[in-house]
Amino acid sequence: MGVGKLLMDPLLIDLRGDRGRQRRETLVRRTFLAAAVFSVAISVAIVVSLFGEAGAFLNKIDVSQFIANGWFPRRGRFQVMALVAHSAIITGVAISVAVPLGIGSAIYLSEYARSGTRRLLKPTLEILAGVPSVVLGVFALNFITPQLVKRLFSTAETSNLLAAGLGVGILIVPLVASISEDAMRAVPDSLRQAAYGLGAKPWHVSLRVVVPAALSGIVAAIILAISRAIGETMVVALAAGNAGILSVNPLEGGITLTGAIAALAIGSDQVAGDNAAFQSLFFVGLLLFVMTFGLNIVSERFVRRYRQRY
Amino acid sequence: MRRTVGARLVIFVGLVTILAACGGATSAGTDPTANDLPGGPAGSIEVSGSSTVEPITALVQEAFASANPSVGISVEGPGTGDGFARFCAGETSVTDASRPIKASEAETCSAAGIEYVELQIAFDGLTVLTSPENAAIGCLDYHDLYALLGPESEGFDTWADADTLAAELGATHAPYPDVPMVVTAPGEESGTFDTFAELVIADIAEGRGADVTTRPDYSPEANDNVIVNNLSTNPTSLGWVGFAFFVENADMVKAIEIDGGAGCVNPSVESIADGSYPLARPLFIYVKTNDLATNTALIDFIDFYLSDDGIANVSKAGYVALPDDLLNAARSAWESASS
Amino acid sequence: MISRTAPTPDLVQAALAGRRFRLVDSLLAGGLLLSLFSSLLVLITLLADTLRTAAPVFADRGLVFVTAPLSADPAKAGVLQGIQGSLALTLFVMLIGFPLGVSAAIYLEEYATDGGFTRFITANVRNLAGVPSVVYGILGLALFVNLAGGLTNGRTIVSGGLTLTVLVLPIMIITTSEALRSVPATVREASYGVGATKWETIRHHVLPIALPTILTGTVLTVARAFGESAPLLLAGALVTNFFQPSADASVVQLITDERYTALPLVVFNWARQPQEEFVQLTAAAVVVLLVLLVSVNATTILLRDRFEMKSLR
Amino acid sequence: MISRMPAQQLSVPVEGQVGTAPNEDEGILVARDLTVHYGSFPAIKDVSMAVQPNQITALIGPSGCGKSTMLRCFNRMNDLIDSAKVTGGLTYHGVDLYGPGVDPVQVRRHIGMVFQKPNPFPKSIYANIAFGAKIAGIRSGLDELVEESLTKAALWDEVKDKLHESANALSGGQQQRLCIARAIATSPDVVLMDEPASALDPIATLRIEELMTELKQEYTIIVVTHNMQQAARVSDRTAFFNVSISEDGHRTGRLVEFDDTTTIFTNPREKSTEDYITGRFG
Repeated sequence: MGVGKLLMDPLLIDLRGDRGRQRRETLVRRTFLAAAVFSVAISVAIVVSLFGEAGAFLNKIDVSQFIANGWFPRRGRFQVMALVAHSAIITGVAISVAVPLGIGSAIYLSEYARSGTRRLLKPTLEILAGVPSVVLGVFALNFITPQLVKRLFSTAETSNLLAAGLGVGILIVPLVASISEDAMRAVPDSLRQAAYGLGAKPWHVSLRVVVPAALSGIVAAIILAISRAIGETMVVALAAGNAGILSVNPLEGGITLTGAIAALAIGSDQVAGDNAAFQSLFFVGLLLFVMTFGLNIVSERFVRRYRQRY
Repeated sequence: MRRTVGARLVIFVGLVTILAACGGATSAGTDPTANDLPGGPAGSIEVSGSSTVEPITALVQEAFASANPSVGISVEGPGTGDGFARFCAGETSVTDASRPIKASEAETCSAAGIEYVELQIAFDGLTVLTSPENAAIGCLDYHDLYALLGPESEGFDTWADADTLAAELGATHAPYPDVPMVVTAPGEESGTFDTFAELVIADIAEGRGADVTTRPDYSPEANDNVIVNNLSTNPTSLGWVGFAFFVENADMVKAIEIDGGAGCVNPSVESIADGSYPLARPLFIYVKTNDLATNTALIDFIDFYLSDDGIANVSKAGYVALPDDLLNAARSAWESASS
Repeated sequence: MISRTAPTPDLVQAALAGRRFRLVDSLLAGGLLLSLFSSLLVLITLLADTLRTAAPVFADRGLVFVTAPLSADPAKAGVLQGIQGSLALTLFVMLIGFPLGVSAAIYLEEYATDGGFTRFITANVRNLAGVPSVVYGILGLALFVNLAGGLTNGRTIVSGGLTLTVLVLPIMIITTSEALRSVPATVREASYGVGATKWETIRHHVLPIALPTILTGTVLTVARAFGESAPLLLAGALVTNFFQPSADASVVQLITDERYTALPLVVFNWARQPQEEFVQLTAAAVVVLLVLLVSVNATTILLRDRFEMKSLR
Repeated sequence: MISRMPAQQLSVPVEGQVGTAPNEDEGILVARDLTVHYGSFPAIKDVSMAVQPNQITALIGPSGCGKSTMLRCFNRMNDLIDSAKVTGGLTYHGVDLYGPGVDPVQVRRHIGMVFQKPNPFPKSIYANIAFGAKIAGIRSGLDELVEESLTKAALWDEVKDKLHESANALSGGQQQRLCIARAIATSPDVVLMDEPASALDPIATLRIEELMTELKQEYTIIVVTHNMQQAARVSDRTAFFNVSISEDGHRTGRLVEFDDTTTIFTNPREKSTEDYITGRFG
């Protein structure tokens, strides 16, 4: 075996790699990259499609309208404040239902439930999370309003913010519960042991150790729930009514940000192109986008805080 | 046993496809080649427009469709105004209307080169309603209605708030009781709203330089049921719905008689058909005539609509059928347009 | 030096005794359990009320209700087009959204280095997942119905399907990413150790392990798309009592030429109908919607169990 | 005088007793045929031993021998595991710890615990120490309690200027001393330590060991350790546990030998003890 033979050692050739194999790697990599970039394209598309028409809308109308005279897009009256107020009321009702129920469920599941109970009760929340919002809309309209709201408050209108808020609240209970539970389960067992080792009772451990340690996750859950409640459409479109006059009475109906979009979509002004009513849809959409986007970022920050710690 | 990821994915997607097919996917029973075969009339018909007329047209379409499965048909009812907008943009070939086309809409149509024929198919009456418990109000005239519901009544929370305006207008039934007034009525996208504005508000409003519209501060509802519900639960409520819907719920609400200048008239099939009830309106369909030469399905469809079998759906949907002279007028208008 | 000695046993006994019934603990546990049960109660009420209201429809008409087309006549109305439309939309989401979502997740988890760009995309995806669905509807209207109307033919299933695809994509990416992240690094190292390339490692080792989780996440996402209605209101689905696609239309024409609706929109439309009969029909349509969703979810669980048995763990 | 926990009332200072030969039936904590099942399998079986006051008792043995399980019996931490079942006798000052009328919560206030990994609550240093007092309903004298406890744990000088900063900012060794301070702040009678130095570097370990020696003046300490040198250095008595593996793979621990530490390390009775301490297995 001579020197030349050694230089032709197959090992050396192998180290240079197989061209086809390399090319395939590059191709695969680029395909996946393209898919990832597509997601950015979507958000750009959302922002562009919203901003364009929303800008045209702002150019066309007098911004002072935003604070008075009601939301009547077909009359050229755009009191965005009324939409925001109604959304806020519904969100408030929803949160005051979902936060105690959701966090209570989460504490129970994470701290108290034995595995059997857990196996039985956790799917309840998962099923509830899978119920489409239009179904809860029907439930709010055909059950919550007549059987609950109207029985408690005889003066309530058939379409009312309270029933819609309750419906949205039910819808976001599983969200609050699951994120809070995640956060509580992320609290290391060593902390619970430490507390028990100091002679703590179960309620000390859950409320004084676990909940404070999981607080940033729970806050994230609440913020996300607010964002979800603001963005919920179908329950509101079915149960909250279309009244454009600003009303702070939850027993009256009122149109919300999402409700306004749905109302304009159903009465298909869409085709009408450049009139202000059609364009207001984009402006309201932009408002929703900005609000929920902001809340999501804040919530994400809280989630990261508890993820980093443990 | 080893399977690659790819194979697993194929199985996965395949299973879901089967699941989709089991539920009766849209492709069920169709064959691409069937398209070329001669058969009944083929083509597609898109109808939009008034939500009031939609039930009639939907029933007619259904009856027509069962005999003509090759025709693709869709009906929707966003409202008369929105319907004309789509019609004049060339997106639909028929539009339902609970009022005649407006001049501005006609302009849009002609600018877009859309030609059409207007066919009256039925009557509907607007019924102004209150709770059966509201004994104080039995009859109202146009001035009353304007004072209570017109554009200048924005902010009136009680019936008595309208007293001054009513007196100024010379309304017959003022002053009104000093009780809360809660108004529930169809929303602005609906033809019933337009008709109310046109029939009740327009003349007085134009005379006073006000907009032809109602007060905005009421509860607008898309669902007539909700309107009736709200009206029946509040003893001093006020609102209006289409006559057809009032008939179905006559036990829950009270119709207010209307004085159009010739005394108070109660809404009924008879008073609407003979023209004595003032708040009655004709219902129309508008058919785009540009396409008639190419779209034979459209001709067949309108032929069917105006036939005895088709027009019978007017009563079925709860509206007031046309007297013979008006029906014949519509039929001959269609005949001249389609031949 | 001082030491301690054992005190008398009864003194110790007294010191160690606690109250057998701890009020605060019992109250808290009871309250928490109650909050969990109230969710159960709501769910039971919802189902019971829906079933009770829907019962007459199924009693009178049985499964004909499912196979009958939409109708303005409550006595004849069925949900056929709704089911067809929903399944077609779902298929769209699966065929486009699934590969796209998985690909993007593979890039982010396996290829991308942890730089500013990757972090930007990841944050972007997370935030997109929280954007209200109705906003995606506006996007669908502006982009797929109006702007690209020439390609999608406006208000067709193509527009609706693309809108839903875009809606679920972020969720698909997140669930897939989490599945990939849960694959232990040792698996990858072992594969590289025997000379496999990145793609070979992913294809033969990472994906097979992550697949059950990915599929679970995927079908839950698809189920969400199945029940979604707000974006379709804007993306051109019909909210109507009657429509019929041409019986002669080819599959391609059905997708690109004909109008469409979806089951949740049938529910929405019927809930707004004034006639009393439609209250029952709405409940019946809700029942059909929930049954279909449950079967989609049950399929997931079956699939996952099948794959899990074969995978490494 | 700082506020006292109820446990303190138990300790009556008495002269004498130190240095007397321990009787296997007498001690502050006495186990008789103690068996712990996880599910249907015994994790430790038939352990009998007596722990003497103001001594450091070390539990050693190979991994899986049940020394931690044994430790957790002493303050009923095993109650937190649903499947755990304790049988046999375990008395504390002659009172059956698992007897009726004994509240595990109260037990843990008398018998404190320090864990393998430092586990401070994600709160301030001050809040960590004050936690035990707060849940016992004590509201006054907390500042003194915190200072005294931290001083006893030899941590005061290092943290006195940052009492209200997060405990997570401390080093691992400091965190563990904080956990010890937290445990002694409830004025326990006995302190259980589960491999308290295993997660620490040698220097921090040394400090913990010094601390243990100081603390035994006031407390009875039981320590689990896998580090034989540590056991030899700090403990007065040592218990050696060994594990047997059943045919179906379940590990059961048994107490092999329990004697003065010097005896165990220089002149063990059992062969397996000798094998273990000379490093032949484990």
